[in-house]
Amino acid sequence: MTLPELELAEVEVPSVDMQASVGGVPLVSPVLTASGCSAFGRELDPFFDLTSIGAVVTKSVQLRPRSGRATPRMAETPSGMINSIGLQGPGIDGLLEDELPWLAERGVRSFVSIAGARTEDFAELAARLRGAPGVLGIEVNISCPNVESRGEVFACNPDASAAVVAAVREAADPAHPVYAKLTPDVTDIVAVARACADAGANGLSMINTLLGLVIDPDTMRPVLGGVTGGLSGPAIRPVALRCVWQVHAALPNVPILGMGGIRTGLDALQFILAGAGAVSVGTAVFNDPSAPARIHAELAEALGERGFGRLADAVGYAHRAPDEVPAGRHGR
Amino acid sequence: MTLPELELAEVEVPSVDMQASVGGVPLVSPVLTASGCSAFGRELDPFFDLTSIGAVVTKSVQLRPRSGRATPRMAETPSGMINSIGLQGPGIDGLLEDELPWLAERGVRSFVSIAGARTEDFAELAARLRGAPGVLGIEVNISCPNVESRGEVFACNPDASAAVVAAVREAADPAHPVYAKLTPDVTDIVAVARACADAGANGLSMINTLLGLVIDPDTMRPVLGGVTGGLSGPAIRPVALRCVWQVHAALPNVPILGMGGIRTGLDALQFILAGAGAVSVGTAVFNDPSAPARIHAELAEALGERGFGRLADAVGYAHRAPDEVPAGRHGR
Amino acid sequence: MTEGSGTRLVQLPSGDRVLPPVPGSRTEPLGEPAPPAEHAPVQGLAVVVGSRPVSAYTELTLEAPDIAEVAQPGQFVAFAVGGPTSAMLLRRSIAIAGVGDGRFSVVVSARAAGSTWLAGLRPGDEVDVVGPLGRPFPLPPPGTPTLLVGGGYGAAALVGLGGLLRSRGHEVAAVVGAGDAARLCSVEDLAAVAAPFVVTTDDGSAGRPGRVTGPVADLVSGAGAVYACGPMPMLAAVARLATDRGVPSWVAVEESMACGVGVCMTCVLPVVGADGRSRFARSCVEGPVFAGDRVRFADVGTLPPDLVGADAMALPHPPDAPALDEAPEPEPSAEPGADTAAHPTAPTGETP
Amino acid sequence: MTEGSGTRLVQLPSGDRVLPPVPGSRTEPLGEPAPPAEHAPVQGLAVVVGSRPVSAYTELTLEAPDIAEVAQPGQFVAFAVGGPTSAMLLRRSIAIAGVGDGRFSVVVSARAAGSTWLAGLRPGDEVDVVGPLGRPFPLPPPGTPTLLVGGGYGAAALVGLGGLLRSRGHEVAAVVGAGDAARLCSVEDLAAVAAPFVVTTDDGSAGRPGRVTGPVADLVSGAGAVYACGPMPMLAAVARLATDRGVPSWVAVEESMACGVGVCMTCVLPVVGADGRSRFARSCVEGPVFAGDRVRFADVGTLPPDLVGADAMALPHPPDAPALDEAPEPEPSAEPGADTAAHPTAPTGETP
Ligand SMILES: Cc1cc2nc3c(=O)[nH]c(=O)nc-3n(C[C@H](O)[C@H](O)[C@H](O)COP(=O)(O)OP(=O)(O)OC[C@H]3O[C@@H](n4cnc5c(N)ncnc54)[C@H](O)[C@@H]3O)c2cc1C
Ligand SMILES: Cc1cc2nc3c(=O)[nH]c(=O)nc-3n(C[C@H](O)[C@H](O)[C@H](O)COP(=O)(O)OP(=O)(O)OC[C@H]3O[C@@H](n4cnc5c(N)ncnc54)[C@H](O)[C@@H]3O)c2cc1C
Ligand SMILES: Cc1cc2nc3c(=O)[nH]c(=O)nc-3n(C[C@H](O)[C@H](O)[C@H](O)COP(=O)(O)O)c2cc1C
Ligand SMILES: Cc1cc2nc3c(=O)[nH]c(=O)nc-3n(C[C@H](O)[C@H](O)[C@H](O)COP(=O)(O)O)c2cc1C
Ligand code: FES
Ligand code: FES
Repeated sequence: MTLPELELAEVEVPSVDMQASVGGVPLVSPVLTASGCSAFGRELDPFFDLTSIGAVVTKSVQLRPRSGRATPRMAETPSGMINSIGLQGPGIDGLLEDELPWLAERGVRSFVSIAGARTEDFAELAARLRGAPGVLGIEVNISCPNVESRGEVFACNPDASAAVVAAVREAADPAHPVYAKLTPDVTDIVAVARACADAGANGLSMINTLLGLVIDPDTMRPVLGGVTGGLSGPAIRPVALRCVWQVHAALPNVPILGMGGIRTGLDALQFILAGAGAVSVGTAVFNDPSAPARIHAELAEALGERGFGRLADAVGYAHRAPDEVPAGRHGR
Repeated sequence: MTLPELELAEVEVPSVDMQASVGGVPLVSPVLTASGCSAFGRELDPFFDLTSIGAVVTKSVQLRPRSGRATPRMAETPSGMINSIGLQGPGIDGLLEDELPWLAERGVRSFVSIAGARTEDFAELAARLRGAPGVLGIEVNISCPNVESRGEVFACNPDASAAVVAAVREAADPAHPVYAKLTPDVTDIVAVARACADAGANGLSMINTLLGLVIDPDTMRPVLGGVTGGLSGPAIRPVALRCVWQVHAALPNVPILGMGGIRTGLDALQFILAGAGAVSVGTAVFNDPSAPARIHAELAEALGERGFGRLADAVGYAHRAPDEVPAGRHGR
Repeated sequence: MTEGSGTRLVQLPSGDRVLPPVPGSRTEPLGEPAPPAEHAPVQGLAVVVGSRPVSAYTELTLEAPDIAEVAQPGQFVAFAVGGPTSAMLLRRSIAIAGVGDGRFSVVVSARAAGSTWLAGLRPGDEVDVVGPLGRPFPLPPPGTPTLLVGGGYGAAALVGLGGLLRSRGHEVAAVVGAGDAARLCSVEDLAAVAAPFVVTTDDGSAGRPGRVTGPVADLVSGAGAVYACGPMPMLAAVARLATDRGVPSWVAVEESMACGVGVCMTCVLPVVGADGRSRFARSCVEGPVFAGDRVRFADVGTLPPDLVGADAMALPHPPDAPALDEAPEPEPSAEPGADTAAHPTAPTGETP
Repeated sequence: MTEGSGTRLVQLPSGDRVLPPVPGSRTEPLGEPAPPAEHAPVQGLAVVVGSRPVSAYTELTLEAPDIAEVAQPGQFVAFAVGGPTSAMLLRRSIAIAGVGDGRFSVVVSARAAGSTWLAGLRPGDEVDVVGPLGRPFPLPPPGTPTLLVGGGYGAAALVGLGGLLRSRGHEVAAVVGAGDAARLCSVEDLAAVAAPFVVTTDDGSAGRPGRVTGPVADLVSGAGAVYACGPMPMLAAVARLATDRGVPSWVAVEESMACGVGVCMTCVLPVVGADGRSRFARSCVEGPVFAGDRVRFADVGTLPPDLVGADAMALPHPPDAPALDEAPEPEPSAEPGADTAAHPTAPTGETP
């Protein structure tokens, strides 16, 4: 039986070139996981093909293994959640011995998130990652308290952020792009972004969670053992988009890995249009463990429907004045 | 017919003393409206008794009438919305001639929000409100760009905030408590809060909206005419609670009018427990025009169920160590 | 069924709500601002008692005597959507299509998530509704021949009006149009009260091919009052045809609404007031019915510099401030997107 | 109905999943960590085919062959809740109570909004479900007499196990308890497979007055393996009774879960590992079934200083940093709430 012509035409989806990159390193997909929301990738293996996404961004790792905080570690909030895990993890040794090899064997690319309490911690972690198999690059989680500055969060201070980025850039494998991950909890995110870019960051990941608090109406105390926690999920998406928009407007040549509340392909599209070259899917994975693969497919379809032949043509598109773009079809 | 004893006992609701205050001025209820979310009160008259709530916080008024921005002025977001109205309003003359008399005639108390582009604008507005009927106090919306500082928002700068507060405190009727309304979009909200308190603020209103952005997937441009807008609604509640918590912890004697995503009595309770002496209901009014009255009733019930005899005993309760409070019943 | 049972509508007193005869002069607007409704809105749970597909739409019938018994043609209701755990905070405004027996009906076009949820309600479901909202269509002086023009589901909002006009002895003509046959609405109900009655579709799949403006141009001269509901470009065209011929028109506009009750200021459009000056008027409480020649259709979505208070929106310095609600508007002439670099600057002024 | 149709459960291979005989020594834990399930979880839409009240709960039966045909007793599923426009992002974990004919059943206790939504599902509704999740109850060596202990709706999670144990020739005793008669669950299903079978209620409204621990203390010595599911204090008491008598026990714990699949680290509790060292173990993928004497019940909700990696949580300086996920823990000994003054400090250091 042959399908009639019309039906064939109807199912024809314009094929979109979805190649993306992080700091020059090519990715098969612009969709990545978000640090801390996919552990080290393994547990998502039953739900989708991990090699089909851009990379697994691994849970932020520190030099030593960490137990993490006492429970409760989370509370659901309207269209979001707050968490206070405390960076539970195996430390860099465990990462190098158990987690990265598992990913590399399967051809899954990893983008390794590192965290520390001192500038030197970050540098040491970056150095340890030199030559690690399957590692595509490094995301520097600077939303950590700096013990040398009375616990002030690195990312709240442009100078402290720049110092970490410079140290990591110097210590890291030159082939590993270094992305600084910014917090939205600042008066001027562009200032922090600029400091990181000037210090040698190859790109910026944004945003980390917003500091939040939930009080349990029964115990009448903060729900979280850690009192405050990080707010994530669709609730924060407008804030994340605003940060991406501002930073792309100010620093149009700095690549951005956008994240914060992405749940669908159209959400991802908003980040791309605002200036992100790739996106991370975080909390949505808890709702839908196959979200990264689904979002890749939905984004490809959305781009095709809008006449884009290449993902790259859509990056930052919302900033262009209407007369800068040809009517009808966009991109080439 | 006489009801059996047991049933009478079952329906007995402990009556809670709901008296609250703003800067020493007593309120019949700790529940107020939020500026810009109830216009000047009139339109809510069909839905609940406006005299039953603490006060109507009026839309921020400036010296001159303002048209507001071009549409679109809003976009719905997950569990929230962003808006960019542009402070459409009648100016101080219109407020004094048409709006305040209407409220005062009906015995509705107003808490007047003022906004300006220069420190002197705020002072002039405060002076104009001297002797205005039914005015309980003044909320100073310092989330406005300061034209003398290249459009930097006053509330982003502790010194600029303090200057406005000091000028308003000096110009205003001494009987009018002056509340400074803070933005959460700062690295250190405690620093701004402290500057305002030191400058003579009788209290702090927190929080204003978070700066956000939404891109329309069809037009592929920002939805709002004003590009960015303010994010409000339950989505931001954890951020608002965190701000109230931090400021109350640092400045336990400064009264707080808490707001940000309050939709139910239990939401309001969280703010009270975190340190707010009264609360404002904003975006929830769009969903439920009788929300302020409903939330008052729900809050009273929630306090009673938890053994509080007075609202005042619950203020900041979540900060107290478990052994500071008697087991079983709380407060007197 | 409840459609077109206009006889159950509360009869309007013939006092100040009926407009004076058309002055004929075109230097000042032909229509006064529409007066407010007679009854304040109420809020409550309505029970869905009927749901049926009507071409591309869904017609819902709801039991809500408090609303049904006081609603006037042209008014609307606002539904909370998504149930108790919904992420959608804002109400959806829907025109009242018919009333009777303590019930009212609406015609819902399922677009995005909220209207799709509404259209999926089943008999027995309860839904939180506020209404009746907005200003009704003002009625013409006795004996005035009338023309109704409906586009898409907008035609539904004219059904109650048509019945009421007929019951008061008016001649009623009607033109109903849509993009295609599937998006025509309330054809039978309006055909029952209107003559002549013309149907148009853009693609010719039903009735006359083309837009409503063709038949409207033919019929408008015979009318003493025109009433229209439909997409904005249609309203603009119909109002213009009427005004050009000195016929007063009433249009029910559809602006994006956050609250529906007048407190949020999201639903505005530039309208010429009774004093001749233009203001951003709230379409929920000052509309949705406006005199057709008072709405500045060409300026919708912009900030016309002659608006009352537009002068206060300009910044003395180039705008580099956040586009907060609290921020002044950039120069009205500025390109949209001109404040793309907007961001709160840091206290220490690190940014150039 | 699907309850107790344990014969449809995939038969377990008798290889490494069956535990070695109890060593009897109490210096090391009696139970090995529970091995993982045989089948990976899947995600999809399940159709509700039945809903009925069961005392204070709701039993739902769902059509989902992919899950029903591979689930093992002790496993659970995670439901997305609230429909497509829900403000609730996180899944709700519910134990599988029975399987058969491509269907599985669950017993839902309606608490807050999400579980209430679940309990309100009607036949014909579709719900997004992930499963089967977690590690199943390890089976005892052939011939071992067993004791099942269920508290509240936790008893439902033991029904499949009871049937399987019986079909493999084990003696099965059971104690089922609850606060009151209305909160008893799965009594008939367990009575059908267990003897002796004892019911307790705290208030004496059904069965023996008092807690399950009384009958458990009597029965545990005759058992070679104890299986328990219910509230944490019950699990702690049952595990203790078993361990004190040298009987291995398996408890299915209930910790607050955000993802249910092992990626978020919210569901942890302190558990003694195979190497004798304690770690925060994820109850969704390393549990929910743990050896009863490996769970450090007394330390749940705290950060025991001897946990692997607990040393890395202490800050060299007093904690004044935000309690972000990213922030180090205050000294483990610090009072909860000790970082109440936590806030991000400004770049310019305005705060003291
Ligand atoms: C006075 C009036 C009468 C209306 N009558 C009808 C009717 O009879 N039948 C019908 O199908 N539709 C009617 N509409 C349009 C209807 O309100 C929108 O289509 C609907 O709100 C869109 O909801 P959504 O969830 O699909 O879209 P979304 O885009 O998700 O809505 C998001 C938000 O924007 C608002 N919004 C978006 N579009 C509109 C719009 N066109 N008008 C008002 N608010 C909007 C919504 O209320 C909501 O607050 C009317 C609108 C108005 C103002
Ligand atoms: C392995 C396992 C099996 C379970 N089996 C059953 C069962 O058979 N029947 C039953 O009625 N309940 C069961 N529960 C408990 C059930 O998951 C919670 O009662 C439910 O998630 C609460 O949802 P809510 O919307 O009422 O509460 P909320 O407090 O609004 O839930 C908010 C968030 O916290 C999580 N959460 C809250 N309480 C719990 C909890 N006790 N366990 C896990 N997550 C929680 C929710 O999943 C959600 O992510 C089980 C839990 C686990 C971990
Ligand atoms: C449970 C949880 C744990 C997280 N852990 C980390 C982490 O270890 N490192 C990090 O940089 N970000 C971490 N994040 C932040 C996310 O990577 C992401 O930046 C944020 O959640 C916003 O994206 P989302 O809304 O898609 O989740 C975590 C978020 C969540 C919810
Ligand atoms: C449509 C809209 C208009 C607002 N206008 C003002 C305003 O004029 N002045 C002001 O201080 N805050 C204004 N706000 C902020 C609210 O008063 C409130 O601080 C904020 O919305 C958070 O509370 P909510 O989540 O309860 O709405 C406005 C908010 C909204 C949604
Ligand atoms: S919709 Fe809120 S004022 Fe009109
Ligand atoms: S619930 Fe996410 S790791 Fe267990």
